[in-house]
Amino acid sequence: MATDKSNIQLVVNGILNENPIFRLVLSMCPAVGISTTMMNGLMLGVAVLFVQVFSSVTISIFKNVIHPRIRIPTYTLAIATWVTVIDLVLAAYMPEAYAKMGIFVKLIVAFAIITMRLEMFACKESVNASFWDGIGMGLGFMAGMMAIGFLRELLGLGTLMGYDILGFKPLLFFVLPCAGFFVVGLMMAFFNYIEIAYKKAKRA
Amino acid sequence: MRSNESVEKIMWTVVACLVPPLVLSVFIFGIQTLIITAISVISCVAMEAISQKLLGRKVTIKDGSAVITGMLIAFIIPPGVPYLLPVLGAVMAIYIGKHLLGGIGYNIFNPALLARAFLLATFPVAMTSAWLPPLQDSSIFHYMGTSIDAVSAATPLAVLKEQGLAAFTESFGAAPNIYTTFFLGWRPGSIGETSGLLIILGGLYLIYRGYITWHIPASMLGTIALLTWAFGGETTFSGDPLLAVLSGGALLGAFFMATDYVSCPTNKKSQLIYGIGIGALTVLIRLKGGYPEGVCYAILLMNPVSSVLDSWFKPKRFAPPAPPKGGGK
Amino acid sequence: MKNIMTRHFLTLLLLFVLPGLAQGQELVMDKGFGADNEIIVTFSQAVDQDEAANTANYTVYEEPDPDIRLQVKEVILASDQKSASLLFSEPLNTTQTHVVTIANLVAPQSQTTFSVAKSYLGYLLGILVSAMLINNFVFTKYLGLCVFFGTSKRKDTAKGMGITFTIVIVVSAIMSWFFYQFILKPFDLNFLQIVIFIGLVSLTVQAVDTVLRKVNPALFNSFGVFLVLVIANCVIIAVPLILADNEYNFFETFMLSLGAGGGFLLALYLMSSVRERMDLANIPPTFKGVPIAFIVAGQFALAFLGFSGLQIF
Amino acid sequence: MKDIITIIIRLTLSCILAGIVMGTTLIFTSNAKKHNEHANEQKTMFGLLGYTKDNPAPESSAIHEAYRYVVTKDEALSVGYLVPLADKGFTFITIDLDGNFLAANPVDISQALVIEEKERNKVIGAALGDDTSLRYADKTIIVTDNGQRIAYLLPGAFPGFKTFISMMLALDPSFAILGLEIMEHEEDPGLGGEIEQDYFKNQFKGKSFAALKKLEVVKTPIPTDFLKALEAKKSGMSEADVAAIKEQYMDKDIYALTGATISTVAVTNGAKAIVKKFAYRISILDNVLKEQQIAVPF
Repeated sequence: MATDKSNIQLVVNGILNENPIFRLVLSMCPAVGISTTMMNGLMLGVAVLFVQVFSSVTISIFKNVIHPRIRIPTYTLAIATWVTVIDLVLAAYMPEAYAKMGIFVKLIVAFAIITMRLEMFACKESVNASFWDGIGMGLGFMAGMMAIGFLRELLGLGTLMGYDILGFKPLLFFVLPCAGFFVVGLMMAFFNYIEIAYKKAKRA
Repeated sequence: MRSNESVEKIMWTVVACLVPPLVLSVFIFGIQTLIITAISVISCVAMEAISQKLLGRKVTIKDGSAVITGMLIAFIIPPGVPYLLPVLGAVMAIYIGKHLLGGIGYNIFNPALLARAFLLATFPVAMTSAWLPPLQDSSIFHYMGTSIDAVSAATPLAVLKEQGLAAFTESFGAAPNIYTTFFLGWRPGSIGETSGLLIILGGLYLIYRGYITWHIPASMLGTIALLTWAFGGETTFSGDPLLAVLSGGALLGAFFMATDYVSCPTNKKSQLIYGIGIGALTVLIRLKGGYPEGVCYAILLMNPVSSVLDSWFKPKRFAPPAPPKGGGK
Repeated sequence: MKNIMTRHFLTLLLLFVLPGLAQGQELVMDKGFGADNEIIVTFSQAVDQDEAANTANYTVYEEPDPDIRLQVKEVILASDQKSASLLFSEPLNTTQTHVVTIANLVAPQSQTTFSVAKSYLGYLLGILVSAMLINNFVFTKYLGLCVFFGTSKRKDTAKGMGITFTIVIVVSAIMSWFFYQFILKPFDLNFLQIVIFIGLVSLTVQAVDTVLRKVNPALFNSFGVFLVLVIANCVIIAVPLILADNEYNFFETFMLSLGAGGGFLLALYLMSSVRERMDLANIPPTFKGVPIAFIVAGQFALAFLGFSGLQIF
Repeated sequence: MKDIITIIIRLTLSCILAGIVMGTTLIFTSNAKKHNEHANEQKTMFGLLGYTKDNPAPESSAIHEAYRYVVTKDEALSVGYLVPLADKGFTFITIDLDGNFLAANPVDISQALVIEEKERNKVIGAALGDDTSLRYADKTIIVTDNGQRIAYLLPGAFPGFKTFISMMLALDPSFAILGLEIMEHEEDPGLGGEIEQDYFKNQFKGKSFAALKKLEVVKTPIPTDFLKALEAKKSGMSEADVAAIKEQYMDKDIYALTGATISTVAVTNGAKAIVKKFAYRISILDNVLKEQQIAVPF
């Protein structure tokens, strides 16, 4: 049962309709934990994008030889392998960014979004479609993380990507860890509001 | 809640009980306490109206509940803070703490305390250093227009925590004298928490009218006194229980915040446990924690426990049929 | 390998058996930190007044720095000559073990050496309380949120999930510790951490599943559904990673995992009772469901800030 | 049964595949990691000494490392230093707890391998014999210019508000602080996390050993002119002004970070303890080197 969506549709789907953070409500831990700056969001987004794309493609390639009874362990193994790879690479080549993200890079292995995409998409679809779906999901995650990071960095530190924008620090609260909950909650409500308004407008 | 009188009347009585400490605070710290309280009350009432309009509910600012929240926010912040703080506190307390959760009667945490925790996290400097020494002979306009850094004083609990008992006695007077000073309220501290006498009088009046019961204040203050006596001194059983009750926000918290109808348990037995929990957490944070005062966080931490307590001690005859066991979901 | 095992066994013995036996025979009966620049020693017999008060007889150092002697300013002997208070010219760093040697105390040319440290049991309890409250994994470390929001709708579900999770995390963390200590570290296979730990977690879940199904089917019926969810909880993989990072020993590992599980159970239970109450409330439609759960979790996190900086032991 | 066999075969195969992928990555990255870590450390070191890309360290300067160990032999403790010799090679000097020289054992290790703890432990163990046990304590980096000491670099770690704070201190030969860099910490962002900001770190710059010993933390806010001087990079203050203002505050205590007194005190006391211990140790080591006429390049 191949998907009838084009590559672009798959990517857009991942970013908007099935955004992992705001729509599927998966992988919330990093969204709250390390979204204090846009840079952090971008970095972890890149790591997740890498893991998602590579494990999607891997599973899609081997989908016919994976025994159905050991499906989940195989997925886990594939994800863990690619997480190890990105972990080693980041530790070697970008030690500073790696230190900022701390334990969260390794925790990608337990992100529900990746396993879910493998189970729902990659194990049924072609390599090409899985690749684009992986890109979409990864970009969707990255976009979500960066959106939260944008708000928190701008409101908390008055900077964006490390550059001083406002010149002062409006509300320290937003970079404090507990603010992550409020920002994510309010952003979700905001998207719900848009959706409801959109539906109303459509009906009218 | 149990009384037959209208909610509105109860609320305005509580407001009336909060007025004497406010008036006294003007004479202790100067006129700006009145300004901060006014800003706080006005922004809370305005926020209440705005939230109710935004969420399409009936505007009920006349019932006085927002006025109480506003007064309490002002009462638990230092007297020298910038005027912006109570406004932000009002947004947190009324919009996020109360109306998003369903409005009056549905808030889980005490809105005023939530505002204080939020302000303390956001403005750690102002909230921990804007304490003022009590006015002695100067006029109530003494602190207007002066830079706060120049006059700030440490609160008794902060001195006790960071510098020890010797420095404490030195800065606040010798033993017999100190109790009267603290009882009357002539000490640095938050705007409305300093005068033990007026707060106790107000609280006792509320108990006399049956608006609150004695269970929470008694068990909370008792626990604070007992635990401070046991662990608060250099050696075991040498702490000063009376001072522990009189300092910080213990009395204000016990009579006016821990007893908040919505966020405290309804059952007598659970109220006693609730009070003991608050007292124990207060002493834990005061003695071992990162903050000199723990009443605010102790009440916040016990707020969500209140519904758990109520469900544990539910009177049998009101118990709904047990949910079907097994299956998990 | 065997050495390490024996050492752990001995520590266990020391912890629980020896304190009772050792007393009465040793000269030093009790010792501990007093005020911030004080060590208090209690002797089993009266000691010589002059020798005990002579600061030159004392050598004190922190265990990792044996060459740096700490200056004893004054020794105050109690009137019964059985307990002494050593005052130092500078505050002591009580996180370190201090080694004290007293010369000439019982007889000329004799030496009495003992070490003073904060109680190890207290330290272990500290790890437990820290993982449970001060650094609660949900409210201050922001881990395990997917499962947290997913299973905190009903109290029964929350209890089931919390208990299952605690059992699995304790078992898997202990297994991970053994693997890390005896396989990954000696053979330089640290880069396999992620694969091995996640594998061990799946294995534990499978094992608990099988055992529970056979031994107690009723319990399995109520907890079985949560077992799959446990794997998707990042706390369960974070704990082994943390203990590998910090080189925790066996007891510390046990306490950390117990604290993590207990903290998760606590957070889940409180959240679920709050959410059950919120069912009755009139929540704005845009906030219904997950957004309001986030807002409430944020309020919990604000309240949990009260624990920050707490040092109990 | 057949099912189980295929499952086992396939699982084994996938494990082998995964192993190959991870192993290859490890081989490719491990060297780069080591190199980057080393380069990072070097960059921090030079940064602390005031050398940048445009202002590189002079050719005549050199970096020497001395590694300190705690040695246990027959239940007696002593301190050991692995130091380079002026004419090639290394020697391991053991000194008893009172600062008296015990022994100097030549150690056979190359300059490239000495930075790896495992290699070091192996060769020192071989040189001392089986009946001693070793514990690596810390290292000191000594920077020389034409054979004259110009700075010491001391890495150290101590407990902060949340977890350990690790930092590197640069001292001049009279133990005055040249600079301080926070390497790792997990303090709260916006509060204790501010310890990594220039305005905090620069407060320590230029404090003499005598001033450092008495250094306290005060809870008043930083005066604005001092803050500007501390953040000279940001505020663009002229160097002369900066020097004048800094001179004015030279004997002052450390101003606590707002809302993070505990972190501030931790860093201040940590720096104090590191420098005090080091000053004591280096004087003993120097004495022993002089007495025994061991020629070292620093």
